[in-house]
Amino acid sequence: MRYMPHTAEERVKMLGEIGVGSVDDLFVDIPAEARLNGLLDLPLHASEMDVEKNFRTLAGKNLSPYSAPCFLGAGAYQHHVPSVADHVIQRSEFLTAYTPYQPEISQGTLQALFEFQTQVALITGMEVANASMYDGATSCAESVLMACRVTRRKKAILSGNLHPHYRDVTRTTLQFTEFEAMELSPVLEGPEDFEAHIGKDIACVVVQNPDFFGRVQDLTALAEKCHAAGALLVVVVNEVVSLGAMMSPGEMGADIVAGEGQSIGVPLSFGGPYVGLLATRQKYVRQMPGRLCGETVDQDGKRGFVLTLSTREQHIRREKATSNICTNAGLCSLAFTVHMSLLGETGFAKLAEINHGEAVAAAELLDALEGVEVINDTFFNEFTLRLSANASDVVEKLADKGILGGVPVARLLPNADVDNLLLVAVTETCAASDIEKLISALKEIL
Amino acid sequence: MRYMPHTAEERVKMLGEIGVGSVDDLFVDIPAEARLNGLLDLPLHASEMDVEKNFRTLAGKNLSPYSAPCFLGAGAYQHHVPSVADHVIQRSEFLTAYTPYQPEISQGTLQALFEFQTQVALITGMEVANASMYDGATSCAESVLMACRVTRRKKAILSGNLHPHYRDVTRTTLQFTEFEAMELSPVLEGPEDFEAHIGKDIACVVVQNPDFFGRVQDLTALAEKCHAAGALLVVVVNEVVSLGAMMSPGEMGADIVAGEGQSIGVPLSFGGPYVGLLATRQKYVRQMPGRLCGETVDQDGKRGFVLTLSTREQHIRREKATSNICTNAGLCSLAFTVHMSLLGETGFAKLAEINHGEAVAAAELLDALEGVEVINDTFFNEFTLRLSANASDVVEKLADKGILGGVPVARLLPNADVDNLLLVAVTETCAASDIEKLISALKEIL
Amino acid sequence: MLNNQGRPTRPNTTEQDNSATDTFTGNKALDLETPLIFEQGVPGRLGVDMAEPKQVKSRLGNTARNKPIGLPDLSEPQVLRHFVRLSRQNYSIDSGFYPLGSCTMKHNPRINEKVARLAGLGDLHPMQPVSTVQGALELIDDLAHWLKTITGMPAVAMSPAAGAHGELCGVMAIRAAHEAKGEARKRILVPESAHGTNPATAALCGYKVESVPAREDGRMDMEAFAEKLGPDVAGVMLTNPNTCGLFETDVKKIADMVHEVGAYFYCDGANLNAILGRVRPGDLGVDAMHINLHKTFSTPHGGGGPGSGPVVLSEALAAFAPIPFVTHGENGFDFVEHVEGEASKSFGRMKTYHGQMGMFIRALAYMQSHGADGLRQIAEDAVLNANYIRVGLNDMLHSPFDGICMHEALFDDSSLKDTGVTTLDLAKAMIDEGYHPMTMYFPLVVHGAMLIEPTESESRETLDQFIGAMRHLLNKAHNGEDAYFAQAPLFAPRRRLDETGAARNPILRWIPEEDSQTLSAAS
Amino acid sequence: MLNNQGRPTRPNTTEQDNSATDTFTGNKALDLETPLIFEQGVPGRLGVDMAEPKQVKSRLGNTARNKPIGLPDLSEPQVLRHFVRLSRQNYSIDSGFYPLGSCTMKHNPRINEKVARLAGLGDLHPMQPVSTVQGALELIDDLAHWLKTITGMPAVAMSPAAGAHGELCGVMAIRAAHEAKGEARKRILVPESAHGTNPATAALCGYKVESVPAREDGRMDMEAFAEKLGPDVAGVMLTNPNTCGLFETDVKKIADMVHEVGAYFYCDGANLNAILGRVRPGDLGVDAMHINLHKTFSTPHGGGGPGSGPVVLSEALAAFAPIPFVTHGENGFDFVEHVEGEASKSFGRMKTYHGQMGMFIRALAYMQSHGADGLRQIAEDAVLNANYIRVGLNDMLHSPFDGICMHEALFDDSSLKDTGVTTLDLAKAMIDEGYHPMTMYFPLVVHGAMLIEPTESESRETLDQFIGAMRHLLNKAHNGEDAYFAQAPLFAPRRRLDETGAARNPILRWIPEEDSQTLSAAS
Ligand SMILES: Cc1ncc(COP(=O)(O)O)c(C=O)c1O
Ligand SMILES: Cc1ncc(COP(=O)(O)O)c(C=O)c1O
Repeated sequence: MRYMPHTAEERVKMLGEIGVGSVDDLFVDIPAEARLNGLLDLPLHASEMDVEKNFRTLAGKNLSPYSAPCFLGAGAYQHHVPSVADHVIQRSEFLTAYTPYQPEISQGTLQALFEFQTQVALITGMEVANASMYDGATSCAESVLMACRVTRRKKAILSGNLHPHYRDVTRTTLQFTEFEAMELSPVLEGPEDFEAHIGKDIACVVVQNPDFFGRVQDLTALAEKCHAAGALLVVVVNEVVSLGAMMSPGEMGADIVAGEGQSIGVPLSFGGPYVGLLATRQKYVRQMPGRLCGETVDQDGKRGFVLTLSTREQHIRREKATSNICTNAGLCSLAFTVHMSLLGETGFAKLAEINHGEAVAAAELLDALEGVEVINDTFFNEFTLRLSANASDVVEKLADKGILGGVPVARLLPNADVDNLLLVAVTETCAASDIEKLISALKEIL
Repeated sequence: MRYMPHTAEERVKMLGEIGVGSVDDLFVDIPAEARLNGLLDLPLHASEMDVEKNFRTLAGKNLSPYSAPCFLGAGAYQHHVPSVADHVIQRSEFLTAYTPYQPEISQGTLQALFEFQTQVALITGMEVANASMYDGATSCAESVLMACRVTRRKKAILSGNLHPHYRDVTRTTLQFTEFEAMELSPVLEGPEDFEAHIGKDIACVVVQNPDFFGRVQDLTALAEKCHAAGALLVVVVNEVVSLGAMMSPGEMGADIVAGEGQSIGVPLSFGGPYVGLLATRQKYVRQMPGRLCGETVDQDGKRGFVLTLSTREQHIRREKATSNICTNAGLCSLAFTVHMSLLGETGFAKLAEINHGEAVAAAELLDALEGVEVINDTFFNEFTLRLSANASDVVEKLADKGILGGVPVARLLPNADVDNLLLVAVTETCAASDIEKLISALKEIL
Repeated sequence: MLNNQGRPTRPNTTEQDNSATDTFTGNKALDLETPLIFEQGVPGRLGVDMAEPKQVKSRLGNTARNKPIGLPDLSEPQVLRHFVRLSRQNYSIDSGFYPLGSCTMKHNPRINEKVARLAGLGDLHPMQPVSTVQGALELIDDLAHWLKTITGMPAVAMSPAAGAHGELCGVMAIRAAHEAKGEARKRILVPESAHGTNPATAALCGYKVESVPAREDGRMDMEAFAEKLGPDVAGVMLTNPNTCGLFETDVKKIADMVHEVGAYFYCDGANLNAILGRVRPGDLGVDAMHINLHKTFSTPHGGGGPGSGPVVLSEALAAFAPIPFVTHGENGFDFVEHVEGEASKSFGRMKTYHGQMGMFIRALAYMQSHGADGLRQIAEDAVLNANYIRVGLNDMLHSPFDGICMHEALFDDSSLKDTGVTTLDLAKAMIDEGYHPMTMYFPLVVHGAMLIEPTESESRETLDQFIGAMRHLLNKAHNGEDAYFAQAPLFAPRRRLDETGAARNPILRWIPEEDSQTLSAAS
Repeated sequence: MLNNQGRPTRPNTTEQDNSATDTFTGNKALDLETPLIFEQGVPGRLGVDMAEPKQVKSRLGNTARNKPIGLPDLSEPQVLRHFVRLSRQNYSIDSGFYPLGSCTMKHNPRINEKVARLAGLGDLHPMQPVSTVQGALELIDDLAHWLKTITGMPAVAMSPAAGAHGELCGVMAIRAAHEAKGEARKRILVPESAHGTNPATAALCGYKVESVPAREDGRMDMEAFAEKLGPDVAGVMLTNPNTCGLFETDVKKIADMVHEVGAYFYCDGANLNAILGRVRPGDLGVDAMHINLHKTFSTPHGGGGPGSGPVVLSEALAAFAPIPFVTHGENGFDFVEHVEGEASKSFGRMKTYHGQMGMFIRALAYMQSHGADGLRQIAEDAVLNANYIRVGLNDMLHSPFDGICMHEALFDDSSLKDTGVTTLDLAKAMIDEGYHPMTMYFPLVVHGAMLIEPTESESRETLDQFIGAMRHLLNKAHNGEDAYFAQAPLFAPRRRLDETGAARNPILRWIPEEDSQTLSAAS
């Protein structure tokens, strides 16, 4: 096997040096009755060439969004990832390093993490950010736990327009803890009413912006209400590109921002791996979950970086840790950092502007179609259509035409009365011809 | 533009430091009447995303041999290139370095070249090899020039079964020199008759093995005849994988080996860049064209490598140089070195054995078809079919079925009477199902 | 692995005259410095070209941004060079031997990177209609089959994102199973030697963690265990092979005892590499075990992640698995995405989407490459290599536990006693020799622990050179050259860093000169 | 660029006590050594898995191999680590500033690497039926259009493999044109400052090379030129901008004079970067010019190649262009592959197939990325940067020629006189500062030449730091610190190497211990 260097002869020699007669002697601690003698019932080893063919065959059974007009969003967005980002993450020294436990020979990873933390803090308008969580939903759940720790309260209010999967994950994460989630119902029109619920027992309110249906709102008033009640405002952002055009959650008064960073640098990859963002105020940093990278100096006085404040973490604090997270989204956060570095202030703003422009133009064209109505008053690059037919059926028919037309709301909210609602995202990757194809297909179908 | 760092403001500042008023002042040496004032009549700059789309569109207009059964050879062969090879050549430090003129910070390139030279010498059975030529055909032409210098004779005999393009390139290269090529006619059956031509004026005989039609032969007797007449034997190998199964040219008595190294590590890429191999005896090394890397030590006594014997080369010897070559096939030779290192003795032999086995099995199946005859007595992984119909027509019909069925001999030898001959190469990349597809398509067509 | 037990985190600053070897730029030939990206921008530089935005009437309502963010503008070549330079300051498996115990730093094949990027795989959207992702679902189903077969378990939950997340999945399933039976158990037993994620996970599931001590031979103390076990115990979390690199010889007995009291057996599968194809956890009575695809199945660690931690489950726990999961429907593969129907007992959802698909692809490619024969060979060579190191060093370094080890060799620092050299010092000297140090100060049950996991990827020459270098350093330590260790590393991009200072006055982000005072005041 | 004029090629071995800083392994943290691949093999190791060969009756006749080749067997991780370690011993553009004059070491975009590897481009076989490669032919045709438009020339030969190969193409076309007219001219005029490939090429085409001296201002001496020009001159090979980094102000006059005597004007286009979009060679009277796609259009140098050297041709020479070339046929694009019909005057074939397609793809992606506006900006910024360096250094380094330069700044070593420091020494000290040195000792017309080409990719900060470092070193030189230079480089993977020894006793390959005596005896 190409990945293992020993020859049969070498193995014999090495066993000799160890002082055992056969390889079986190395496995004597395994209870005899459980030992496997034959091989597992699986195929034998395969050549690289054959493995590659297998995966090409599997890939051939999918419709690639690269070759189809793609309007899918609902928390994951197709964006152009600059080739430099993918090149950098394939550098051996980034790709095949572990967590930077030995800072003297891990400054590459560490400095990049420090830059990531800074970028996340800047775009969210927060003071500090950690070195990543698994994804947006887990970051949301961890934010709620953190808010409960900070406030020493036990109840979180989840907006009805929070991405349903984020709600699911938060509920799942909280279910066996002492904390509890109050889940509001989705609101299609008008503002949600939080006021009634924000009492002295509330640790935080979790609200998504743009929300699940694509709407954007100024959360300043909500933040004030939260703070007045001693609660924190947790803002979820799952399309981070929106932050290039919008006021930051920090500006609106957020205390914690839980984000999905996939849009910047990370390929769609059927849902993972992505990169969870978690940012907050400096004063809450010791309640933060996850790794943190900090600046320091070395013995010669040179600036350098280390993992720090690890007394919050499981490997030091064990059952008293702020979270059990260990491995996080390392390489995805690097891809994020590289892409964001390429964009810069100017590029990030422009990317957002393009996304908004394309989406507004597409929304106008779609809204003009018969049987199609844009229900959003506001949006960034994604909006919700009310169709004259079942959205799932329409999506299937579009797929038959090689178009990925959107995400039926009912796929994520199966028990709400939303069968005709379709989420449509329009990013910089949608060409004019893609939109034309969608429109003419919809004309045929509806 | 993303590749250029200066802002308009910085440009103004820099012009100020230089002491000129405008950028036009930097171009005053250009005759005024020739200066371009407007822009060239070409499109404006494009985003990376759009550029990528353009090339995907172009790629979509071709039939990829990766998705079609492919039996094309005639000097370029589809082989599986291990992913490690492509990864290594994309390492920044290999990809974006120049020729290793500063050895202290170029040991990576230099040691790899030394390894390349050694590998080429080993597989060809020669004493030394250079650091690469452009491709097989230019290496062949340079070998003839070299043989003329070594022997101080002026005439080269080119086998009729030398790849027609190699003959073309050699003829073209020699045409304005004092040297001359005697070109024999292709011989489809039986041995070529060189004896009659090898006289005291002959610098070298150039013969290809496996030859253009795929046949293999022991050249030992020919080598002896050449040497008896004071001529050199130049052996051309354009399917280097054959050297894993065959006696090396060196063993047969070759004085110079000119090879095409594409089969090892280098993608087909529509004909280039490839990597020319040139190997010879140590005693001829000072007549060799191209770069050479040699071993030495540094100031601390550590082993290191440098470019050496450059007094043969144009940058030192100018019009008296052994060749005008400067830039060679650097990165392709690295890919070759990596792939060959992965193969090793065992793998290289096995790869050759697989190729031979697949080709023999396919030849038997094809030979059994009506209207198809394998004309080769011997071959390695490529053979010639005589079809009952025009080979170019058959190839077009196969292409319509998505099969790349072979190379019509007449495409390369248009004026010979070979319209029904088809070159078919079978490598390890041809699956059993590919051969089945070819066979059943041929049954339909013929 | 990192721990601060007995580990000095603030270097002694040495006075040195570096002027002779200092350069103007601070670079040293190929050791190239790069400032923070924020220190390299010039407003208006561009790293990405884009078409001009459409001019439209904004639909952002009153949320449009009106302040700058503060990101630096750079050109593409600047950004590329910055990150290439940074990368060169890292050690990696590709550069050398990385025997970081418990982390299984094995070869990361490049073909896996290639296939993960194929069009039709790497670019799939998670919410595509299932009719358009049949190949993706088949792939997940294939991988599940391999994982179940390898572990001898009937079910697997694919979505957990890493080992710790897998633990959470497993312990949640355990708690859900108890609750389904109307039981409210309170305690989880965890051996002392366990990884920190184990107790942290149990706590997250509302359990009280009870620590079980180790026996003299490095295995769990069965008496103490029996004592702590009882009807209010929900489960045990046992790592096997354990973090001392030893197989828990009583594992079957443990399983039986656990089941007897109606509890479940969670196995931390971080060390699965050692037993691939030699024993199936399912045959040992395990109820749930996470598999670190980023260890055993070589998906790259990427400087800390991403990982993937599928959890195999016993019949008893299978019904509680999280959504979503792949099923075989009428029209091919299908997805169960909600807690209803087939998934009505599911304890819920753990991730935004379906799991770490990018890691699934790599892991499956890795498994296919090895096959049943190669997988078994992995375990054999991993254990062979660890024992080879063990015997190569155990006359100079003390093994706290006797006999054959599994995939990693554990030493303590008793042989360094009185040398003035600590485990940390030794590790830093190893850096100078061109190695990534072993895991230090973990597991906690051993003083000054050094946990060396060579993996099956390493050649005998590499092991020999490593053993030679270690012996050389140990000789130095015994020869009173502690000063040599105190100053190490000398050749790395940075000397020892002030970790205490970093934690005492945390600087967690870059701040523009003008603002830095404001923010540090706020903190 | 490399030359040995006045350049010591054998270092003075210094006696040094390295024991304090030596390691057991020879590694120094991230500076990792790796033996030759031949020293790492163990017979039977496998780096590539393959299916078992079919058992067939051999058709190899009597040629089957019966001796081992001598290649080493290694596993994949060993090979990968070997080459990763090697790579880390290289400097590169991605790592830092690489102002190697005449080589145009600019940013190499990664998107170009990506598109060159697309299925349907990177994997095309050169002998596919033309009906199956219409996209490929369109791509070549597109690129030809860009090249012709940029240069203002009516035709282009795409197949040459590099600059020197392009020269060969151009001069062969010139000779073919003369022969078609029945003329047998004998001489080619080449300025003294020309690159070595120019005279070497002329010689390969059977011409006598005559050198034309430079004027005081660094341009070709027009009087000497007029004197040498005559009816037996086949052509002139002029580099413009020339290798001193100067535009040949008399270029139009030169063209006229050349044409007047019935000769042709070959322009070495290595320095095209300086004039992109500012002037078209076609408007200067050029008859043939090669374009180094691997310089001007950024296809990566790859440690010495591959390159690509398309040659633009005037009407007078177009008919003699080599085969093959793309034409527009009835059914789309077509190929002319033989010297007949449309190509009946072609001087022949230069390469096995159609040219360096992989480089065409990259170059076209690069051009599309820049567009007409970006191409012009390239020239402007390249020239701006060179002049910025020129004025940043010319109070400390002597410019042999006054005034504005084009894309590169040339200095001689007169300001180092009496310092004991040579151009070479300075270059080696630059290595320690983290730079790739400039081109040294070329062009030959300048003593101890230093040719600095920053390219347009570099930021002002990089230039400023470089200028600062150079001034720092020059100050050191003037302060009598020649010993500092003599020992440089100190920090590179190797100190100065013994080039004289290498050439005197050439060791050009690895030889197994047992055989080494036999072979060195044979040499
Ligand atoms: C024994 C053990 N358990 C659990 C974990 C946690 O795994 P992860 O980092 O993937 O969350 C680790 C990782 O270091 C480990 O070594
Ligand atoms: C001025 C000049 N002409 C010609 C060449 C030769 O080009 P190539 O190396 O591509 O053959 C070079 C390359 O260094 C050069 O600088």
